[in-house]
Amino acid sequence: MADMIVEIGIWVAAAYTLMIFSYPYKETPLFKFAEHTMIGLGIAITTIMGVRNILDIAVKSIVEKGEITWIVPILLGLALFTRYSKQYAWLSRWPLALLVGIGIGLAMGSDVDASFVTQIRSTVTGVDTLNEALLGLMVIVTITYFIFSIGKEQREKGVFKHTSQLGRYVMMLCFGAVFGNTIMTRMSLLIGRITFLLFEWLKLG
Amino acid sequence: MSFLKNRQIPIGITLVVGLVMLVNYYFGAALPPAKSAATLVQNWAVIVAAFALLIGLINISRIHINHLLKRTKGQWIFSLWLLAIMYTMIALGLIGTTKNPGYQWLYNYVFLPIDATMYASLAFFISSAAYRAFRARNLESSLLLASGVVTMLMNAPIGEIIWAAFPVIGDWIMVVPNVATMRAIMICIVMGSVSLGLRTLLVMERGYLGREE
Amino acid sequence: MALIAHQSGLVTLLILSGAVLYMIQRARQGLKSEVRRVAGIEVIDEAIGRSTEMGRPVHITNGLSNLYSSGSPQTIAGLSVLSYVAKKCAQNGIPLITTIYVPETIPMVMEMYREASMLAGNPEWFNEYNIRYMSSHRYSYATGVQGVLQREKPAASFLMGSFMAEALIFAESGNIIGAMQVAGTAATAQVPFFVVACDYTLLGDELYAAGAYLSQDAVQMASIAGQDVGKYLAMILLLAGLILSVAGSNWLVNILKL
Amino acid sequence: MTSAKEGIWNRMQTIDPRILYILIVVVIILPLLSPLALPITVTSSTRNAYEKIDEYSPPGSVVVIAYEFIAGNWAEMGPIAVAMTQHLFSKPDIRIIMLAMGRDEGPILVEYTLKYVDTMGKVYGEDYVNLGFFAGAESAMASFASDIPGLVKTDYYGTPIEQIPVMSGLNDLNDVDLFLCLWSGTPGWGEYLRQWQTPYEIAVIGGTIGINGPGAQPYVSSGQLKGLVVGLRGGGEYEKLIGKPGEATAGLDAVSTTHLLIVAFIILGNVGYFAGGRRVGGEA
Repeated sequence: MADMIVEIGIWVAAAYTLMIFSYPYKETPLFKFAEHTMIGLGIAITTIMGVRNILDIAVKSIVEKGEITWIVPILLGLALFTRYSKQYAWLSRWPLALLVGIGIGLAMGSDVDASFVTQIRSTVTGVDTLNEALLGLMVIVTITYFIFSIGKEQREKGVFKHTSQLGRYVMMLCFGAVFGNTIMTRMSLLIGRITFLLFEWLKLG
Repeated sequence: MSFLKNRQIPIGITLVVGLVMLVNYYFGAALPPAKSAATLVQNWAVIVAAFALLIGLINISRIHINHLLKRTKGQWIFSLWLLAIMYTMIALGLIGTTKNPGYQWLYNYVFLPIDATMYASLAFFISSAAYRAFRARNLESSLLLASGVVTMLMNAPIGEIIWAAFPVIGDWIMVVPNVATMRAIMICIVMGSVSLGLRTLLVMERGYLGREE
Repeated sequence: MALIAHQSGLVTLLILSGAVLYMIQRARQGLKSEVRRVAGIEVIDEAIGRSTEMGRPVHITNGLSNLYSSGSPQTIAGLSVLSYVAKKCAQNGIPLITTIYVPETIPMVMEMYREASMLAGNPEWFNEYNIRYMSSHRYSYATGVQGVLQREKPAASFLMGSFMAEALIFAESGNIIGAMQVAGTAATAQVPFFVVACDYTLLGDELYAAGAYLSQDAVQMASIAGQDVGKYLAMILLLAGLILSVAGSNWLVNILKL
Repeated sequence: MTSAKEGIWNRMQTIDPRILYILIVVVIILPLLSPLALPITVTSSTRNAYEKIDEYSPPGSVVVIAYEFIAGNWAEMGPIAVAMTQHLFSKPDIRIIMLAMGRDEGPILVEYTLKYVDTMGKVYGEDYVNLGFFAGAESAMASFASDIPGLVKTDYYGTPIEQIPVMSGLNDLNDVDLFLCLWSGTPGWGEYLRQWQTPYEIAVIGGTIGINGPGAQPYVSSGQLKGLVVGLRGGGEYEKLIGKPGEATAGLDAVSTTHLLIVAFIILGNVGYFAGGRRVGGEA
């Protein structure tokens, strides 16, 4: 019985695989069916996680450990639903204000440290090969491309005009390389799917 | 009541919470109350976000129930299917827990294969994007084309057979211009997120707050 | 035990914030700061105009970062663009379809739709069913966006926010239906794919400046100018660091290690 | 007449992408069904990883392998996991501990890997063990490193640690000689670097997907990673090194054919563009 279920499962998986691959060819009910299935399952999985979080973390802490403070996030969470009422819609901004405050605080803290200080430090640490010096100069040149206003005339006519153009060339080299390098990773995923279809489904192996 | 309605309260919440997070990041080691406040607020966020997931559930349910009621041609049958499979999966996952065989079957034989196939479809899209964009129209797109083809042939075993220098050039591009560009962009991004952070805390970027009540 | 962790980060943050606040103060006293043209932002109006002529809807999506993570500035910047696009679409009377991954943005987008339809004096434009939650699973979200692109055939598609691998699925699916696409992200790993596959791409901090740039409000434009101060600081530190390092001293490196 | 010729150049620039998609599937299926067995040259970085594994796991040593990836990445990570695990199993008198702290699918992937590995007489419990998944990412890594018996109570199948000889005498990370980190994203190498490599200076060999290769390269040059095997290509080379061709070897043929096909299309597009008088063909 067990391998019957597995066999049916493989056929269902293969059917859905072909429905998704049909996307670029024509607008068919096949892709639409797979799409609606995927959205339904995706929302179900995250909804279950959400409900589990509310029950296992908030409700359980209140009931079992008596930590009353968990009432606050529950009320804030319920406040989100006021958006659907004309009269109390303003209340839905309170929980959003809490989330945005956390996000902004994290971004202005860890981002500045990890993406500014660390990047500059690793660029200037132990520059002893030509490549490392070249890399440092390329970073400077590329930054000039992003100047908005201070030195705007420089950027459009002065010395920065050339450095920002040079910056664009460096960026094009990078973008082409990242693109080319990613093709192998994407191809190996497709090879994996086709291997599934050929050997596990059609059993041609 | 009208006092509660005004906008100073959400603005105040964002400002206070934002400062708590910042103080904790820089002075957290020295200021235990800041660290515990930040942790508490972040724990609350997980619960608020969990309720937001339910808002999402309501949003999609309203859309598809609307299609059902209006019998939208060529759509209502799919809407019925989406609602059926969604709520079945929720029931299986909540009542039977995620170890439930039905949940496991749907996860392993429907969700994961579609997930893997969508990921794999990138192989098609990356190829058509490369074919369309890698054209030597000007110096910039020629550089894009050159470095793209070099790294492609660096990876493919056949590449080395065609010309042994591909991996060498490819490695240089991946180590020098690639890292330089990523660092320059990351540095500039920090400027943007700090500036936007300040505009949000000072209520100039009030997109998320909406219009005057 | 150091009183302050990441001192160099803190000093940098204070300098950057000081610069932005100074530029804002200057603008409040009437000193307008002139910002260079950003093609990617200015083409947004053209793309909406194209949709209006063709009588097709516009599509916009704000990516993956939830509001309480360090990626939230990208989502907020994307929402600012959405707010602008909604107002334009309401004025032109063409539908705007928003596909959503981050559920907590749903109430915000509803608020923006209501504001846009009110400002345009076009109450029926507000259609709550054009705000579509596509789940918080990356590839369910991707299939959902593909479905919208394929069936609704928008003439303009805006991808503004943080993305991962599925970025290229959105871009190429948009190309299949010939939509005009403007992308903006701070996710460095996906920038190459947007540059290659979309008509216009906002690079680096251009996404963050989009909201302020579109508002054309002098004070907000000044904060964009404030972002440049940090770039000059970075260039000076890099140049000094390179020279010092080549000369053999890592004095600056040790400072940046604090 | 010219319009017909012009038509050709124009068509070369605007080939319908769906034709390209079908050709990609064809050039993948052909080598999978009848392998071309194109020669695979082993690059220095994969050979270095192979030699470093031999160097850091002499008889009597203890090796920990972390499986921090998801089933979705099996196409690229599977061959690397199978080849490196097989290499360790073919080494005499060493203890192998398999676990996961970042990805809950880890333990299932350990079992899936073992299906392809010849255990060469090693006995479960005495020579190797699957400890399963420890939730908490970095915090779990930190507590494992400082006090193994404190964190690890049973193996993946619930057998208490006391009844598993391979775990006896293991107190903390200093008792481990080599760590194999197989990761596809985060949590992954970044977290192990902070919690294991930096504080304990443990010898680490890495295995990851192609996209992470360039980003991890600096850690190899700085020595934090003793060796690194990257992508399907690295997997194929490692299979050649251990003399056991597997999924990667077959896959690499298809990588070559697809890459050649895309390069051919790019050339077609450019020939059409230049021959057509550098006028951009109409949009597809």
